[in-house]
Amino acid sequence: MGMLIDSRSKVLVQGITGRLGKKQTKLMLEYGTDIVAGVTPGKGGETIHGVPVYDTVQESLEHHDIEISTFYVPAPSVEDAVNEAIEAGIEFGVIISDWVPYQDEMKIKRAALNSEKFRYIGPNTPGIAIPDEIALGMLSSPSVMTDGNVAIVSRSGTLTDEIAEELTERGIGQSVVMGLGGDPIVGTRMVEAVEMLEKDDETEVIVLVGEIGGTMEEEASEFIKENGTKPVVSFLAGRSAPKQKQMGHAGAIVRGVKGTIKSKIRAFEGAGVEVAETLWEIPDIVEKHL
Amino acid sequence: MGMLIDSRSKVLVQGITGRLGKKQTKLMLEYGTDIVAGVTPGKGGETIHGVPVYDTVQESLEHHDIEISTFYVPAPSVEDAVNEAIEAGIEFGVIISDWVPYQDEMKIKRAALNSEKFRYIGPNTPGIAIPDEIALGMLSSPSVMTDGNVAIVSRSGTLTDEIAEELTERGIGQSVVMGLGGDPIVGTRMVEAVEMLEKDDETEVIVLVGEIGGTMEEEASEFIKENGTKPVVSFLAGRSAPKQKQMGHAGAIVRGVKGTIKSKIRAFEGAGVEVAETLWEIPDIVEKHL
Amino acid sequence: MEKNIFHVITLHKNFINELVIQFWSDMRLLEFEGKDIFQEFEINVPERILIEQRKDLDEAVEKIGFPMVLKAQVPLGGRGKAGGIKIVERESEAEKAVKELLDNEIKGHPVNYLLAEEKLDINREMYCGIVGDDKNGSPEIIISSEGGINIEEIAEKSPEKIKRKRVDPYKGLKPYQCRNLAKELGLEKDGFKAFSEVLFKLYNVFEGCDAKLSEINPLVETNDGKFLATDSKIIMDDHSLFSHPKFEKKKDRHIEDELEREGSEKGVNYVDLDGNIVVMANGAGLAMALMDLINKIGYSPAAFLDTGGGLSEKRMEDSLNLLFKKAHRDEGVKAILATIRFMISPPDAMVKGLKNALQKKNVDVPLILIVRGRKRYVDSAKDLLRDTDIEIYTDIEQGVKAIKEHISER
Amino acid sequence: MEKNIFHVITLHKNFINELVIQFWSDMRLLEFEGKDIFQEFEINVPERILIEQRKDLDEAVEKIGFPMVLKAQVPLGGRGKAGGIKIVERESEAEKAVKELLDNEIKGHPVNYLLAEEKLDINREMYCGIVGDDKNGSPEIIISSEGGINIEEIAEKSPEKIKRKRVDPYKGLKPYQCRNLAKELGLEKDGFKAFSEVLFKLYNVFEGCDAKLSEINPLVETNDGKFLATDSKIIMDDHSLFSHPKFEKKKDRHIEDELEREGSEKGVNYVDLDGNIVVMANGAGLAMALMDLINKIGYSPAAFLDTGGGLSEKRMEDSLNLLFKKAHRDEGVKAILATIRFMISPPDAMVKGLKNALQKKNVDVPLILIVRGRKRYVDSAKDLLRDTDIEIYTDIEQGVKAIKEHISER
Repeated sequence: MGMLIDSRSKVLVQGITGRLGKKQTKLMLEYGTDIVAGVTPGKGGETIHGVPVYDTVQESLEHHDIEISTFYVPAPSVEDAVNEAIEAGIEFGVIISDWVPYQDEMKIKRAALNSEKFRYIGPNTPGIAIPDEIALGMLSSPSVMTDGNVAIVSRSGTLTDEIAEELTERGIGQSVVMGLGGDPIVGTRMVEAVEMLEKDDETEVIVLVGEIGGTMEEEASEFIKENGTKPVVSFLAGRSAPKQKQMGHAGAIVRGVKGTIKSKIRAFEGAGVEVAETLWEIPDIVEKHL
Repeated sequence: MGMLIDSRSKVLVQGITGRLGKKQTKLMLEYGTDIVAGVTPGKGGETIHGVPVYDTVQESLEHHDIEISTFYVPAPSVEDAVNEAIEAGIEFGVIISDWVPYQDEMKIKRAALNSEKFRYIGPNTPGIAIPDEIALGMLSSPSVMTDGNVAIVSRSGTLTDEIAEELTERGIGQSVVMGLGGDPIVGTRMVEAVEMLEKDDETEVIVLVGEIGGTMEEEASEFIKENGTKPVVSFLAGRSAPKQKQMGHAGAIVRGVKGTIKSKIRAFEGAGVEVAETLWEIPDIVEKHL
Repeated sequence: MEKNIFHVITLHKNFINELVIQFWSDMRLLEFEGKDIFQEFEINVPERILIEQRKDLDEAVEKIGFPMVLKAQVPLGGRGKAGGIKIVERESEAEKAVKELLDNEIKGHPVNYLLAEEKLDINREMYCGIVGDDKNGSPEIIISSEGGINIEEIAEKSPEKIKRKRVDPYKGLKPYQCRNLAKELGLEKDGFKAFSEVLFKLYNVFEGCDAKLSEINPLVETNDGKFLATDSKIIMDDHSLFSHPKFEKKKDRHIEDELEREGSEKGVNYVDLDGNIVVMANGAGLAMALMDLINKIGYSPAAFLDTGGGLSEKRMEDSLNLLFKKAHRDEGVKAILATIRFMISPPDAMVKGLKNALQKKNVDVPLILIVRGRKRYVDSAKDLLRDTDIEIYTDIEQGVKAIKEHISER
Repeated sequence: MEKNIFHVITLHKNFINELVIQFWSDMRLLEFEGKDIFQEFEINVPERILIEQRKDLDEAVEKIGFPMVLKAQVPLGGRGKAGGIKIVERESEAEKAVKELLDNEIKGHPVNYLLAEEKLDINREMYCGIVGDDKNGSPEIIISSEGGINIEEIAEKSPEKIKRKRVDPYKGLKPYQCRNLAKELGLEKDGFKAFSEVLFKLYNVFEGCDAKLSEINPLVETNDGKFLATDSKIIMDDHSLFSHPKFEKKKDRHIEDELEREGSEKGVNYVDLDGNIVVMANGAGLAMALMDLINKIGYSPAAFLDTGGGLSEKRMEDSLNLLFKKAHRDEGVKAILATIRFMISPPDAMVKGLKNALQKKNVDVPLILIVRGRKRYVDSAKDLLRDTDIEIYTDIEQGVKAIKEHISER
């Protein structure tokens, strides 16, 4: 996943002095992630687990070379914090914060597209990690990940982590584990992740983890069908979700031509993507392609 | 004034069905101005003095080649109408409407600067005219103008007109008569007008008409001092205006280093610009330079 | 009269539009609430009276007279076909209709409110809606010179009748852009002006409500040239309800099941179902995957509970209490399957909450716990739970399959 | 405590900033009105009570106690030096001060209100203001880590203490931009945060009031770390008062002269002066030029009246009536000089208005009329006025010089 992050990436934590920011900074540092600075307005001058804190992103960049920022700021401030990062020149953002207002997510997406340089995953993503190199976010999987050639791209939080563990338990290493974020508007859509992974030399097999609602799986299938060269395995959560019942803030009940589990399975299968029926089938299918 | 307008210019009237728009369209047509279309939302399909009316600027441009628009729309709608014209591709605007909110004037100016193509005079301008060629706006001077080589650039409405008439009465023709607009934020500042006139082959002498308040005269003086090649004559209204009394919505009472009549006279004289003390002195001084 | 929103997406390069209808989990305002907002934003709406009980009809008769339209207020489409709209010509008919509508459900939804409205002389029906374009990070304006109940069909069969425009959310929608759009629909004269003004105001509704969607379908032009929104659809965004406290309180009003309501109050996502195995996890995707597994092994989920992230002592306790109540209420429940993944928080809080709940457990249904995630947390959790008698697995397959044994034992 | 706004412009290429102080003709809100707006926008302001008469002091004593600051509410700067601010330590002192302040004028302005405020323990004074940059079409943010009475001096002598940023009015000012600006001032910790928040809110005031200027000087940091606006300056825009009806009504409250007030009510710009010739024209620039001519020939203007454009029958009549009243009230008035330029409207309405006014004319002061502009309108005006006995000129020089003869005749 050299295009977005690698072990040399220098990382900023926006919202580093908050409860979650503080806790995860510690875990990320333990994994070896090179967190060089944090930002919390009004807390400039403090240090968190040895990391210097600044008042503004711009100030942190005057003292450090930084390419990546992770966001742990409170939901109503995320849009502002991301714009701050974009203007200061940050290139990649991992927006962990959840509960971000929809129209703010729309603006973040637009600001990123307008900038033509800034890319991001999330909001409401568990993060992204490359075994033995770098972990950004709240995935526990770094603790169980091993280096390898299977990429996991997932719409779900805990499920991302779970599937990484399932693979590791079966001795299958990962090239990258990546949560796209559970909200309707995310920075990197499934199809964009697949496009990147197609170009990533470390990745041999791609695992796509989807769920009911939205159209990201259908979109990704279109691309795979026309341009895919690497084997793709998929898993879909929510096969048994009853219609008209809501399965959580990440999920959506969808009726119509697309968005249903059926339409997603049809799309994946039409693109030659094998769909695992259960969690524990995933490693079986992946293994066939290695 | 070939840079902005000439006899071949095709003109649009936004707000053509209003009382003022209708009346002035008639006078402009009488003068020979090539008004090819008008716009008033909801009045598309009508004709005003033979001019076809459209609902939108875009629609008018689908039927005609138009470079210039004159604005007679109500004050609260001016900002929107100008943006409509800019987006549709109009190149020069004459904003006759007065009483435009200050922050809207700010936005109009910014929209024009952002567009990098659209230029304008006004708001609250009496208009611009070239003798025997074209008249845009509410100047009566076309009726008394004669072709010649003296340009009049003025911050005042009736005074613009008055000075054109004074010159004509003395047998001095004009290359252009131009009101900048009486509001604090105008599209073309005095210095920009002077820069254009420096390049205008028709213009031999420039008459600048200023008044108390603002800094446009000082700004123009700086340019003339450093780059001026043509003789400039000036007149300033408000020499006897008492401090702290307001002389009308165009005027402003100014205290401090700049903005007073004294500072303006000093600036003009420092730039070699002769300042007429009375209206009837203007033709005398102009004559010396012809 | 009501119809689902449509969200047109372009997947194929040959520009075949496919229709996707999405119901996000956010609150959809009832028609009358949306119309009150429309009125605030100066969009014309018909004369109307809200009817909660029989006696409110008198005011409606006085203010509106006959013919009168009575519309069941339910947060879903297709109510017309389901009998939720009645046109009445006289008082006796109105009384009967009010009684019937308030007594019955529409597609499973109880009807607590009716909206009584004047019947309009309709010249034509149009459509306008603002919806987020998730891929482009923009509000998208969608308008049509034809609207009403057939809007989806129009979108499918005559896509040329539908005009769309994306707007930079930082710049907003300007009145002149509304006029350019109205022109694209071929509107003229007063209709042109009225439509473009309504569209501008509808965008203000979208922005002002921090909505996910604001829609007028149909936007009616009456025979005397008036433009009125005869229906409203506004979908609020849960994440921004904090700035709309008036609606925040109403969020849970459609929850009928008392356990579901309790879940909502406690901040966990509980969905009541009809099967025999209760499923819980700290994450919606994981919980859904577990449900699928339950189905796969031949059982069916009796409830779905997603605790959400950052599992605190209280949340864990509340969640289990809820599941025990479910097991108590519903004899069909044979087992509870809970999976907790430890990602960033140590297990202490979760274990405390679990033990608190176990002390009050009053149902004889086995609790099977699967713990996964960060190794040192998983080990610590097992250690801390050694003194309880619940079954703990660290492998999902084993945990799920254990259910079979439990059930066959009983 | 009060200081003029400053508007720094860069004219020289060597970046010497020059200070220009502009008083536009728009309404400047009084300090207490501005503070009420600040409070609406959640900018902290000191505890305060408005005092209109002696008895209001009791409430102030109860709510604020001593020491108490009493500030005369006048719409101009420099009131501190002019004795408009008093700090009182006890009730007897306060009573005396209230009486004195309300009885006296500040620089010619009557004092109708006092603001009683708590006295703060001031650690430091800062400055922040938002003002339009006329050349760039942008609001400009101007902030300084030092503020208060010496802000102009600071701007002149230590321009490095002042930071400025232009903002695209279509994009507005974002909180992070406020933080970046606060950082430029070298602020830290809570002060950094508080200052940047105040700046953001002040921008909202600027936008929300459609103001020409919003300013806090000084923005005070107290010894216990609170940030408060101890003064307010908001200059409203006459052209957008229609969207702020609350202030529209107050627009004329500072007009003392009854003829000036009547002018304002009738929609003409009348300024009362002390000379002997009343001047009127349909345009401010022309009217000012006429005043200058009057001065030039050795007289002085007794009043200035600009009728504005689009001269209607009523406006003409009202204008002349006003001038006749002036001549009636003020014996020093020797003549009335009116110049009308006909640009786009035929003279009919103006002539009617003039004749109406002449019928009621009750002063023996000559009216000299100069008509100019579009030839056919000028001819028609002369024709229509043939039956009156007023003197009509079509040349300004002749018209002005005619005054001399009139006066020497008398």
